[in-house]
Amino acid sequence: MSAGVTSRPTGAATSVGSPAGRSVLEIAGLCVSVRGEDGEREVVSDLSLTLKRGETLCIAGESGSGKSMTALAIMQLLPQPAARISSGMIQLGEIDLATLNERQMQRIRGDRIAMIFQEPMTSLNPVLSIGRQLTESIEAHTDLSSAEARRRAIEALKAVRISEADSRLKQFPHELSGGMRQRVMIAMALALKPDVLIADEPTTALDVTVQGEVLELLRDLQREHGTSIILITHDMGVVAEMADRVIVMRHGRMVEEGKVADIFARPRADYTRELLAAVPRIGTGAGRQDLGQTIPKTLNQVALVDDLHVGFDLRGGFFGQVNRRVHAVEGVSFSIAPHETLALVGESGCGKSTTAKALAGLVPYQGDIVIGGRNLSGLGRDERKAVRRDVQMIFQDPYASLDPRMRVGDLVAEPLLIHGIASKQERRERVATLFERVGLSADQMDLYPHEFSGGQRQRICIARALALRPKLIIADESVSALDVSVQARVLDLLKELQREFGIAYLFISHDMAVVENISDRVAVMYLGQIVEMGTRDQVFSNPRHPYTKRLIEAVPVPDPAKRRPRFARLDQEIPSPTRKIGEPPPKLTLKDVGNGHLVAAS
Amino acid sequence: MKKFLTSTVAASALALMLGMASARAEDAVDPNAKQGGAITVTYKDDVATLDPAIGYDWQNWSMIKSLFDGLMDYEPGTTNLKPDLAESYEIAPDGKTFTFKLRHGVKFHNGREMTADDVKYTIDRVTNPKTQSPGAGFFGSIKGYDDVAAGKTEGLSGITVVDPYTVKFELTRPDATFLHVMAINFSHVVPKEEVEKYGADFGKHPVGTGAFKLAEWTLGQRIVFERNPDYWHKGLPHLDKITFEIGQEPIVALLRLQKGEIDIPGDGIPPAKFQEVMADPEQKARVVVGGQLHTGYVTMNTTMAPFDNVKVRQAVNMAINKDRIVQLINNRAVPANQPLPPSMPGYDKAFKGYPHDVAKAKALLAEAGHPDGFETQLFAMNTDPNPRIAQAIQQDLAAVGIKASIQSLAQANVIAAGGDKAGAPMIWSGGMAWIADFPDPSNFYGPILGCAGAVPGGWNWSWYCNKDLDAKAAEADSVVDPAKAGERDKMWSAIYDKIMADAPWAPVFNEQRFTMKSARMGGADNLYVDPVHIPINYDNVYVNDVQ
Amino acid sequence: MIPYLGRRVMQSLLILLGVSLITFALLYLLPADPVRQIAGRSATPQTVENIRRQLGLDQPFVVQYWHYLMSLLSGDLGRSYIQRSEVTELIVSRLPASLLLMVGAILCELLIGLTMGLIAAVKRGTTTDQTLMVASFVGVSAPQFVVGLLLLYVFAVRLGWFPIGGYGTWRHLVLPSLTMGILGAGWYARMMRSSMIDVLRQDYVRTARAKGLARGAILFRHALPNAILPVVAMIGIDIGIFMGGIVVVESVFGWPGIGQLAWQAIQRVDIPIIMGVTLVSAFAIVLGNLLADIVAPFIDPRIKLR
Amino acid sequence: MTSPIAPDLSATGRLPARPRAGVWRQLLKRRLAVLGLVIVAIVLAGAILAPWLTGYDPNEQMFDGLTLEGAPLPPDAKFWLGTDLLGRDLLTRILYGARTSLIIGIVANGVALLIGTLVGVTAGYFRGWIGSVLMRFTDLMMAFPALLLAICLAAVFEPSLWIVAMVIALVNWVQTARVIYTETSSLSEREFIDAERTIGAGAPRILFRHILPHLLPTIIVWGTLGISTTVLLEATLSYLGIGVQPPTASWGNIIFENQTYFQAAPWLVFFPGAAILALALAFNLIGDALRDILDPTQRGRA
Repeated sequence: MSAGVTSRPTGAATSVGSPAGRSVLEIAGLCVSVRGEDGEREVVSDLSLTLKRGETLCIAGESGSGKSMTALAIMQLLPQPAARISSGMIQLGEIDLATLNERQMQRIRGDRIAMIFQEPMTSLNPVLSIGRQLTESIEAHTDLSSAEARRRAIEALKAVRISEADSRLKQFPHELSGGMRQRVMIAMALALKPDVLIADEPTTALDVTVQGEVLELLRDLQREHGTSIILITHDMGVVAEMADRVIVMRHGRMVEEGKVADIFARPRADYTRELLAAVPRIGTGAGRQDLGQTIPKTLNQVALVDDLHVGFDLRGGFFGQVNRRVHAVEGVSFSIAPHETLALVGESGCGKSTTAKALAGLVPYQGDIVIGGRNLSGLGRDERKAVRRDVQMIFQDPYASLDPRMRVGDLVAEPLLIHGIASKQERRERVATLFERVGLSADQMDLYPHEFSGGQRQRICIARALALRPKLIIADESVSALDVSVQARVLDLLKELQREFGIAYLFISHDMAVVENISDRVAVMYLGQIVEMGTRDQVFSNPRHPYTKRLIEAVPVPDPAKRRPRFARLDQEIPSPTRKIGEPPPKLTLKDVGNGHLVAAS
Repeated sequence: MKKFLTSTVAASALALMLGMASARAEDAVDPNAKQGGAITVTYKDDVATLDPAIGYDWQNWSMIKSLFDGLMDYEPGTTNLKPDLAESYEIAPDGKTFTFKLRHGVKFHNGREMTADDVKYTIDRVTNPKTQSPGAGFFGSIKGYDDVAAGKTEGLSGITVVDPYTVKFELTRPDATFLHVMAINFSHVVPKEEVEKYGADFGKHPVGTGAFKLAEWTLGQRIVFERNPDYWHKGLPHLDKITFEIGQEPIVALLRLQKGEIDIPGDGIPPAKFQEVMADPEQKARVVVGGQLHTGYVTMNTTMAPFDNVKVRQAVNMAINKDRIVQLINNRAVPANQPLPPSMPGYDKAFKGYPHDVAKAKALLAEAGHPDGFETQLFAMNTDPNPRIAQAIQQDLAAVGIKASIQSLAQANVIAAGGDKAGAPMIWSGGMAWIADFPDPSNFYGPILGCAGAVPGGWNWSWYCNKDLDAKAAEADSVVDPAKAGERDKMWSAIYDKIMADAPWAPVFNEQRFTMKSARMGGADNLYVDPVHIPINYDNVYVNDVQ
Repeated sequence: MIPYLGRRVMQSLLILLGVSLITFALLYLLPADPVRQIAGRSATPQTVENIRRQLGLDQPFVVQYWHYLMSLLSGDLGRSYIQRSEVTELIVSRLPASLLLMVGAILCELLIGLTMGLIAAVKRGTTTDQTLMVASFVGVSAPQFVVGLLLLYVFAVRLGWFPIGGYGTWRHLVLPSLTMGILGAGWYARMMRSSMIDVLRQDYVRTARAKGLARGAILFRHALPNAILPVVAMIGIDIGIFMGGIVVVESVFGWPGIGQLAWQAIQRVDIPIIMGVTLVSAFAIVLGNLLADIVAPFIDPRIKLR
Repeated sequence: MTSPIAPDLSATGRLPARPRAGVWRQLLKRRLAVLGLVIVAIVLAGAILAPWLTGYDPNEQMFDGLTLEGAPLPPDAKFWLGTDLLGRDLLTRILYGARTSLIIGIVANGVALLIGTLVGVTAGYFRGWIGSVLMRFTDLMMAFPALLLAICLAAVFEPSLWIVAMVIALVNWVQTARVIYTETSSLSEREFIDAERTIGAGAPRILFRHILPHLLPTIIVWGTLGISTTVLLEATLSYLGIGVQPPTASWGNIIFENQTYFQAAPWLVFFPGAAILALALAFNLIGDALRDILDPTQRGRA
């Protein structure tokens, strides 16, 4: 056993007083099947597990592994009428949940087993106040008066460290930030002190800094209440951080089970090994050659962005005049050299995607964007179109960015067609070459996007971006939606292509580990401005700006032996980039702290 | 002044009467009549106004007659003129001066006594262009009319108030219809002070001298009349109250009548119910049938080819199967062969008209140069049964080779098309058809067959203008002497016979009136088919179920 | 909220201005002459011209419209050509009947439609669901005049449960309301069903179930308020459909509302009344939409009016 | 690669088939849609084959078609659905009336669809002042009570089959425009449209190659549903006496001509009324099924 595990007082958390190790929930031979157009299909097969009191059991796996179905099966919340438990037993104490009817199950849910979901925004009812949603579950399971229920609700909110709990009760979900909402969800789940808490990807939709806070909260609460937790996640970092024991699932079957330290240190199944290998880790970004310490400010830069501003006007007032402005990007400057990968990192709403869109010509901007030595703002329509050939973009969602009604071959050929390159026959040949280059076969050209998997679709997007032989490819969260194993291979492909064609990348991501893996230089964005910029090593090994530090710290380390120290909570919420007209945000100045490592003076 | 013609009231149905009005009017009260009670009458369409100078609709025509009185009136249920607010009148021998002696002690509903000044005010008001009265044209023979109509002056020079109970009218030409004009609604006497008080809203607050006064008017729903206790004609009216319910479909009205909820369906028996009613002896007994001063006809635009050829027009006359059309409307009409309806003085019983003869019609068309017929348009108003009748006519025309397409439009659009010289080749007059304003043959000529109406915006939709006939009409109308009434009627018969020879119209049928009443209604049958009071003569009917 | 209202009122006024302009232009183009209606058949051409001049109908279109607009701004809808009364008075006297009918119809369609939709959504996929949905389609597909005549025949003539038309008591109101409401009920049922099914799929409903709430609480407390929003937005649009339906239904049932007024006015080119009724209807539609928008934030606190 | 890790497997077979593929097949699987199709087929066949299906002329007023008192005849062996008030065979008129209803349904609705799509796409894709102007105009048209507007329009023009169709089109495009507008707006914010822009695609290409194909299901659905609205509106206009001119038969004007007889001769109202209802219902059923099949935003709601 590694020191990391023993350092956590797992067993000592049983303040309820029941003997440690006794099982709370036992699943035996659980099979869940879903009826589809082509008959019934098993999504969970023969799953057995035991959850002990006070323990955190992580179910890990990639999409389609059946982990969420397992959770829903326990709660008897499987989507009706398509999915059903085809066999197996779910034993909560003396009761087999699988045999209960809806009314009996209602008494169990919320009271003895509680559940929190991935997306706190959609999981809370938008039209009911926080207080109403909290008290109703208390009232549903107890005989408490409404005043007492309210007191319990306030207690629960205080327990999840929500300040001014009293007045929060009147608020509605949309008035809270994502992290707040998830805490409300947790408060709701734990208000009745359930035996089991099922958390289905509780932090996936949250920003990484918020994720840290929420995970820590869960851990604290478990210590206090001794609740047993089933934590479902795809993120091996989270697993390492949270789990006592781990179950790895794949295609509805359990691949491996064991103590967290054992799984990470000595994975038995091949799949687990591959999975762990694919996980990007901070500090392993070796293998990239450093481009040198100075940033060459020369004309042969692929792209030069100077004092870029992008804003959106909001209308209001009596005559519908513009009275507020979203300052999405506020004075961003950077340059990208050939062969270079510049990563733009930051949390949601920081303006990194808007920067990308401005560069790709999708939003109007102020400032200068120079591509291959030509300033876009001074160009006519046709010239701009020509310059655009040099900049291509890969989007986050490979399904959404391909027209679902066109054959993928045509999609990849389309850029050539638009720019009048090559004859029909040549185009087809070129497309076939591109397909092979990105690891697809040419005979797949006549299929439609939905006939491919996520990773394949992203390869198609890459092929499409490559078609015009661009100098710069903007990858906007291009691997975030992919499973880790697929992610790893797409990243490899990108690196390969860079080596081969000398393309520069503007790589936009919120995932520090991925960024560390691929980038040459890193720019950290916060509220529309760059707060720190430097080479990968400068930023990762010597982060200077507090926000950068926080971002790096917040990333869960996929190694139970390296669990992080307590994570500092941010006291206030992130300010809004929406401001009244005439009140632009204060401008940060970047200072060179050595070798081109720029840091905003704070 | 020459010798005044004087005469006593004659019983003759057709003669013009002059007269010293007398106690005879009081005598006319039905001895069986019971006093009191209330009845309910329904109408589909809204009552627009109760201002006698303006109201010109089917529904408000007789309502106004019960609220107001004119100098002249007709004996209930007949077309016989009698003095009303006038006690007597004198006509100068040249037929150009009419002097009326007014009845004493006639009071408006507001309590003031009616005098000769009111009569003058009334006629001045009707003819004043500002009043926008649709009836102003009836007074065209009074001296000074043209100046008033042109807006040059406010008051007709031809009306003189001799004393509070005597009023004298001077005309520009002898006018045999003038006494009728004095009996139509437009000349019904209104009190100046009330008109000025309400201004344009006088039509919603009518004050007259009539048998009833307005008690309540809920717009779009209900109008209630109550008995005028001070009515000068002692013993009238019999009813205490009449409630008019507005906005009721005829079919609904009839169903309500069958359930005993109402007394008179103002719009008559709907075609759909007609046979059911007539098949039931009990119900049939409550139906009163009478003639109506109505003719339904098809106009042919005589200025427009091919209808500028008289043979074509005659062919159309022969093509139309009038019996079939009468059948379509459940035999509630009689086929017509001339413009005048049978109950109108001057109707030529000897005239046979054009027979229904398809072969002859085709032959005429061939003679006119249209052996294969031609294409044309037939306009009709878009309310039932007019589109149906138009279709029947269309089929008849098709049988002789005339392909007429139907333009079934809102009333206003058809009228507009008719008033446009190049607007409508043929119009079926139904729904807008000529119901006489007063029972005199001249009423069917002037605006609809004379040159005066053949102007843009006029109502002579056949654009038939025969100067000779205009002169003959003027001649006939100058025969004021009632003794020569028969002669005058013959003159008119000749005019209409000539018109039929020119065939600007194809007369189709004369509608019969079928009024249905509730079982409790009493009074002579002719009160229910009164030629001027439609649907019934409110002043004289009574109910049987009161003490 | 206040600036929002101000802006919306401005927009609404512009819309009403546009409606008045288009209607006025259409009526100007009408190939029927209102003056001939007024002047009557004995009128001489001179009388006709006199009246035309008095009504200002001899003026060019722009001038006529300008005059109309100016008097409109002072709240004057003019006088009816045929009835000679103030159009305002005519409309006001008939408006209560139409409003009553509209309220009755809205009640009918909400009551029938929402209930049907709710049941269908809860029982989706079952025979009940299918039956209800076919019924809703029949409602949507049935012409109002046919429905009206049918109801009249069955319930008034044959069964005698309700009066055969007229106005006054609640019994008079039932059949016309039902006739007007059946169309809307069909739409609402469909809308409610799809909205409800959508809502029942939402994560927060799953959360509510996960909390162990009873079925009723989930349905009525969690799902219904969310599902009702599109329906509320629909009520605003609905008023437009009502305004059209009123012409037919009022004529079938002899209901003394503005629909009958409009229909008679159209028959006789009584331009001031047609203008008045159109403007009042447009106003009702605009107001309905505005109200629906104002109500929305009370149902869904996420919606902010600005 | 021999990695045991979830390979980039093609998910063929698991995902729903290409949306447009087999619309017919899917349509035929739905009982209600089949019912709708059958009704439409019957009406269509009746309209086309009318001259062969009946021995009568629709406009022929037969002497033996009325009683001597002028009453219409109830259904019997000679006149299957009875005769109307002019002594014409009702069945024949209903069959020919189907032509009117279908022509108006298709023409008026087609034109309305065209206008609505043009306005909606233009406003939704280009936004800016042109979008504002178009949508404000659409709002304006929404504020008109449709029937009143149609009545006014019908009064302005001399009614004929085509004019009635145009009037209905002018009134009915508004809803389509709104729906297409919303859909175009959200489509043009979809990532794949952004992706098209980044490869340099111009507005015509994006509109015709990428946006219109996506609007097609909506257009088809609204087109189908719109037919029922159109058929109903035509019937209502005819019912008010301002529709298609007599003697051309239309279901609405058959009822208009005969409505007062609904007690004495209920067949005169019942049969054409049922025909209107059935046709509108049929198109609604088909449209609804198509919406389920084609409209991705609505998918799965059924």
